[in-house]
Amino acid sequence: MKKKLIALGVLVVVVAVAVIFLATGRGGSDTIKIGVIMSTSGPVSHFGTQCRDAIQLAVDEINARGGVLGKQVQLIVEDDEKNPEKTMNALVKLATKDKVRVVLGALTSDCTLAITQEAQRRGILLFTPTSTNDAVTDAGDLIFRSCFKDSFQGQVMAQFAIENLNATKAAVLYDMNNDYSTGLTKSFEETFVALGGTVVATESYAGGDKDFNAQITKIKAADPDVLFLPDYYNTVSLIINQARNQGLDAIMLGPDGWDELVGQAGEEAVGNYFCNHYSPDADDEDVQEFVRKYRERYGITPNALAALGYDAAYIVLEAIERAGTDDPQVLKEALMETNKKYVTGHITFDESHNPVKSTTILKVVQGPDGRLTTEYVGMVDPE
Amino acid sequence: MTVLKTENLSIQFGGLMAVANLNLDVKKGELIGLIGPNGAGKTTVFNMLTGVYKPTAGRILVQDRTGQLQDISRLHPYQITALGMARTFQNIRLFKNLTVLDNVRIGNHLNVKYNSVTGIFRLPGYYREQKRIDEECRALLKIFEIEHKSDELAKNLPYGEQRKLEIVRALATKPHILLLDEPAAGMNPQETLELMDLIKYIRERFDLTIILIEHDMKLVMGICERIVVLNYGRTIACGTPAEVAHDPLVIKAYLGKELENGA
Amino acid sequence: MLKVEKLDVYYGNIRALHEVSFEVKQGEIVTLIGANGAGKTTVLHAISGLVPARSGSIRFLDQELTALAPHKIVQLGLAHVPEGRRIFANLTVKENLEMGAYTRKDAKAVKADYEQVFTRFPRLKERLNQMAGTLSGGEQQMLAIGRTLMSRPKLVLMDEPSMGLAPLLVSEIFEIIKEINAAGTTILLVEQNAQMALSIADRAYVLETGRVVLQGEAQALANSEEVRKAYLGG
Amino acid sequence: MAFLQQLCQQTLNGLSLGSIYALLALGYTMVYGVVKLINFAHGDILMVGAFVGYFVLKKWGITPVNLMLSFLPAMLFCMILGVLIEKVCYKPLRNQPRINALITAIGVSFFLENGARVLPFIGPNPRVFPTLPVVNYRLFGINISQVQILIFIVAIGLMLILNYIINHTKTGKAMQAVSFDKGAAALMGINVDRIISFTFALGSSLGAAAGILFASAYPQIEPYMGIMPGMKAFIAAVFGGIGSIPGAMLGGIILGVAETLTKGFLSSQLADAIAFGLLILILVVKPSGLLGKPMGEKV
Amino acid sequence: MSKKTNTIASALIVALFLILLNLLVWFRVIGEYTSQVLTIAGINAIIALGLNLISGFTGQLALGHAGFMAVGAYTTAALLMKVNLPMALAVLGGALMSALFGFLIGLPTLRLRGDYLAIVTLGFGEIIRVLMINLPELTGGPAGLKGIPTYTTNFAWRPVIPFALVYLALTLVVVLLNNLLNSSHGAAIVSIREDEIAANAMGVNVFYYKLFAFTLSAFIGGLGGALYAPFFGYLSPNMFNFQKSVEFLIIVVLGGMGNLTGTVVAGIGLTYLQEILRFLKDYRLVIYPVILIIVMLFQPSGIMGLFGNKEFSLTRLVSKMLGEKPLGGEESSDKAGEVQ
Repeated sequence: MKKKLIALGVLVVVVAVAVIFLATGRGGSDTIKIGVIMSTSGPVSHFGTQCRDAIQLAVDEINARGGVLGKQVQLIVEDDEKNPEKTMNALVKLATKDKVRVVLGALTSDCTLAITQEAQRRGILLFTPTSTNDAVTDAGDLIFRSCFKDSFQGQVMAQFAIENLNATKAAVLYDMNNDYSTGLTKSFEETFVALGGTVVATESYAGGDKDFNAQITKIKAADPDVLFLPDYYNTVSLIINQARNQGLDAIMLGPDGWDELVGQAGEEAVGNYFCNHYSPDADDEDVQEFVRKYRERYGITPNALAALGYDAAYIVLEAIERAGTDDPQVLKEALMETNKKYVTGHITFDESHNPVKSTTILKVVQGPDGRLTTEYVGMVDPE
Repeated sequence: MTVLKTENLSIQFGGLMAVANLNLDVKKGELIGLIGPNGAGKTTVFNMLTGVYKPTAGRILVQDRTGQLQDISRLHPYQITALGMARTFQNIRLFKNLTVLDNVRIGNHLNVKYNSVTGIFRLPGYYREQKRIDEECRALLKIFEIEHKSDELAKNLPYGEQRKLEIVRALATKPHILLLDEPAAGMNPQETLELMDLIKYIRERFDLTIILIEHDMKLVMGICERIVVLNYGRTIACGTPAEVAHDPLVIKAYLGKELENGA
Repeated sequence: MLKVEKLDVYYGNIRALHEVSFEVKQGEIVTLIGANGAGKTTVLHAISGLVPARSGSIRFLDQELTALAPHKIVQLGLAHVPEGRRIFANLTVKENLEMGAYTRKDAKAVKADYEQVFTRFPRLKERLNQMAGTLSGGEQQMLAIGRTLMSRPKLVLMDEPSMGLAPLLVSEIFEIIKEINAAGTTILLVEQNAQMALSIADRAYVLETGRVVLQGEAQALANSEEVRKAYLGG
Repeated sequence: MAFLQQLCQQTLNGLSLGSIYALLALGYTMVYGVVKLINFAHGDILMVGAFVGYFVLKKWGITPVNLMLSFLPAMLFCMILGVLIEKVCYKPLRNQPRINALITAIGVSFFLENGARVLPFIGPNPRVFPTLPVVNYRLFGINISQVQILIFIVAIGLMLILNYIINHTKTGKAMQAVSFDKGAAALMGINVDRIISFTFALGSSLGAAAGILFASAYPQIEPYMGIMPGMKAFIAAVFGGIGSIPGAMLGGIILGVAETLTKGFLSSQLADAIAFGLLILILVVKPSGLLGKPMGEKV
Repeated sequence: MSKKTNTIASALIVALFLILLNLLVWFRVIGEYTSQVLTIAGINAIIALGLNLISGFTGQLALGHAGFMAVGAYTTAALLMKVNLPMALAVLGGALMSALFGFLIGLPTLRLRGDYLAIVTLGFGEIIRVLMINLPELTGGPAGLKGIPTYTTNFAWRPVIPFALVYLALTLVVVLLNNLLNSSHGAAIVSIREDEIAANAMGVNVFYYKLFAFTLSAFIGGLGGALYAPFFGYLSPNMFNFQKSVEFLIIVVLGGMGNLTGTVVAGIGLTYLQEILRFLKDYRLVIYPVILIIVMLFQPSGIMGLFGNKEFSLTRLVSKMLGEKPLGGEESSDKAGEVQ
């Protein structure tokens, strides 16, 4: 009986705390509320937390300078666990409980795709920093993003492989559970074949896998000139490591997900290429400023998703300032007028609300101090 | 008329011959006792008869509902029950968390005349049939004087009543052969006496052939017409209670050989 | 040596024992007899701590057992040969014996005890490294007893040692029980083979539906009409 | 020839992956043997072990000797953690339906993963596990790396030690006795609770070792890293016949090889589906797993 | 006679309650966020009821119910998008397809016992998920399938219609399951859980009833998924992973194995709890399992164990209120809406 009372007591306390939090969670009208939906727990939480932290950093900076339209900006962050259902719940909560009109998020394309239609219907401006799936901005005129589309990067790298590296045979190793990876694979393969190359091997793994030896052995047998690895740096560093251990000598290519690779991989990564809009090692002043501030506050080097989040916050808040309101119908026009250099490059928006920004192709090299770094190879502008 | 017949029925577990060459010929309406020391293979015989174990050799023939003898040695337990042979268990196997009435209703399950769709949607006929089942089950419980406990959970019944409930449940399958595995175990002498009467009564009332395993010799000797004695899986004696009780092999098996010297 | 008083045991709501009281004195063989389901095994389980007593007391060498865990009870010198033998079929004969000596720290004496068990059960020595599960029924029973002896018990509880054994083996086992007793170990024997049990016991208690209904000298009970009736229905 | 070479290479890859699965599967199977619980939190023990190894190696610096030494603190830490989890979360439920302990185990698993995620010194970001410089050996055209050699040595070594503990020590034999028949074991004077704790300790320390091996082979660690190998090892344990120790070893190795060969020669997209399909097929044909004993019910 | 009136009275109460609840949603007394969460909660409860049928009532542990949900959801989506079937038929089709899967999976595997069955169902759940990922024409691959036609395009009706449909379906599932379990066939199913050998000896075709329960369980799981697809409008294979299956199992165990009321209460309560805990931010998923463990440790028989594991019965309540003698627990029309 006593045990039951204790258990009951714990539950009561939890609920009571919940109620108190909910009651005090309301902000005043002298603030501008921005909703954020991020995967801060679950399998991609390391990306989600960095992106969220970067957004928070941007907002704090803006608030320190006096905020937007003379008001302080208040962020209301909801976790989606990388679960489309939770993403939807978060969106509806932000829209109806917190009466937010602008939402930054979500992190991954599946979560974002789950809510684009709903956001459009509710008249909420949804700005995703990181969802690259081509279809994300199809849902309507209130959906924006600040990252590349899958198809763009796939095309760029396929083109680069054929034109600059004279490759004829390509292989792809991708994460079949991840739409970012499958989307890039599709566009890379299509472009590569269209330009006269052959895809000699397409292998996959399931997100979370750590062992790729089987696929690499198979790819090695197909003897490709280039190997396209459309995934984030953490997985890619494992793949490159295992590939080089097996003696696979194909040149490896990757998308912007590789950006922190130089911090994770060993020297076996040297000589590979990827396209990026951001590199923490870039000489660019804005980039260095951002990296410094982020490091100062959170103690780690921000990755590309953090940079994208940081930019997204700035783009949206500056547009609000320009529009003089956070009314999505007005704000969307202001956003279309964006034309400025941010951490991840100079950004304007095309008519379908995708950013028009050039991508840089970088080569992984060993720096003079022995550490890995990147070398600028060329710039590709969107058509 | 033979209703149950086994021909050289044998079963082997690992290297152990648990039952060897058992030949039974049970006539309609008989009440047969199957006795023998612990581990003699009595329950194993029941398990083969009811399809729980598949015999390694031999045949089992049982009269089905049409009166034909049918080989059942390869049938599943539920099919054998459907033919009209039901049983109770040595270590009571009631549906403990269900009510007494539900236990009996499950026994009655084979006689339910509506299908599951009717049950789900409570189509016409459901209530009528449900009422009939209910009445039949309660009537059976009444015979064993546990009707007033219909709505109690089976696990809350005292031991003796649990044994009775097992018999009621088996009767609900409407068998013509009933196998009782130690029906009086755990009962006091008074209860055992009552049980003897009940067993005799239901045999008449439901026109049953009964085989029972029992340790309580009072009960076995008191009601059985014929007794089969097993030891180490072999039949060592078969006959009337009086014959068996004086069979030296049986006395030796049962009371130990010391008795030979003593008696 | 062992004194059980007004022991009540319940399984769920079912009362298995009704105020069972009995006593075992140093050096005796005492037997509990009765039909299946009478509660004999339950008594032994309650003494060894395998089932909890609802009320009553069990005192062994002036120590109350009812609140002790089974492994503590073994350490007091009370061992139990369970019904159905329950040897560890996945271990070898030797390892089974080792388990019997689990609580003991005196390696030398244990070694000596192995030898003693082997002299008593030469067949176990032959099958020392065989998996216990492959032994015959009689050998398993011997192993079960031998295993128990390895703990150097002062009192052994034996549950149906004759079960499922051929007559020749049964008498062999009973001889061994007598020998063990003669060597100074007290024995509480539960047996359905009443005559056999009474023939070696000093005293006996008859259980019926969880109650002690009869008690007395084994010899007297063996010749009593009541016991004969209870078993043969005569 | 090339095919044969590739087959050998893939098999070798599979063996090293399978060895890790086997180590982890042992934890599942031993715990299942004594308490009939599928300890869902076992995969997360691997994660904890890897993190302990990480912090230790960060402090000591990575050398071959330190790498070997790092197993000790990791195994010790997880040993304590495993016993603690058992005492707090599973023991009170031992007399409840098994499904309850299963749910608790899932709860513990969530707690460990998310707890590690919010701990300030761990956090969600993946970290690079310190590794020794890669050395590759070539034999008949087949690559073998020194990490793979390390995996084989440690896995085989630990399995030999485990084998010794289980078959040649009193406690190990008591463990077998308890898993066979708790009541009879108690009658021998075996403290069943202590043996169960011992089993958790043993299983968890093997899990920790698997964690360091896993992290050395795939040098990246994060709070959710245990889910996937945990799931695979669990399947391996069932595959081999849950409760059977040699079964777990065999199951782990076979699963590793089968997985690698499927990815290498059939389809990497459907590898998991094929692995599961194979498992189901085997269970349908042999319901108690490869080396498991059929559980008959006494009537 | 009075039994009949009680049943009618309870049916009326249920109907009134559902209407009232929907009015509350319509007038936004129950906000959109709440109704959104409650709709998902209702669907979770439906699927958990299906799982409870096979695991709680039949005693066969199944760990792959997210797979059935996926089959139901994708089939409905495909029927709506590729075949242009009317909504009602598409939902029914989804549930039936899932039942077919259940039948085909159960046929070879239901002879397995306990943990082995659990792992086999887990395996099938994963196989279904992997297949979904590899059928992009049908499922949109890992990026998911968007643009599934919703129940209504009228914005004002959007929170109301799915809510009403889901709770209507939940009520039906509860009532019909309750009917089944109180019929002789239901008793046969439960007898398998209690003692398979005895059930067999009583003439219960154990395998047939296991398969029946498993197929019906898959049907209900598929129904949940089928209702989900047009409500949510978006599906991705990773939504139906092992963790989702575990979520259903947690609902069943926490509610009490073999208790319909408990499943409904826990299904709605747990789904809601996860949302309530949002204020905990990053710590939410640390606290949630702690609550889970505490409940298991201190209330192992589930929440309905607090009430002696009895089913909530509206008819009993009604007859009590009318001052009649209780009729016993036979007729129990459990109602879902009561709970939140």
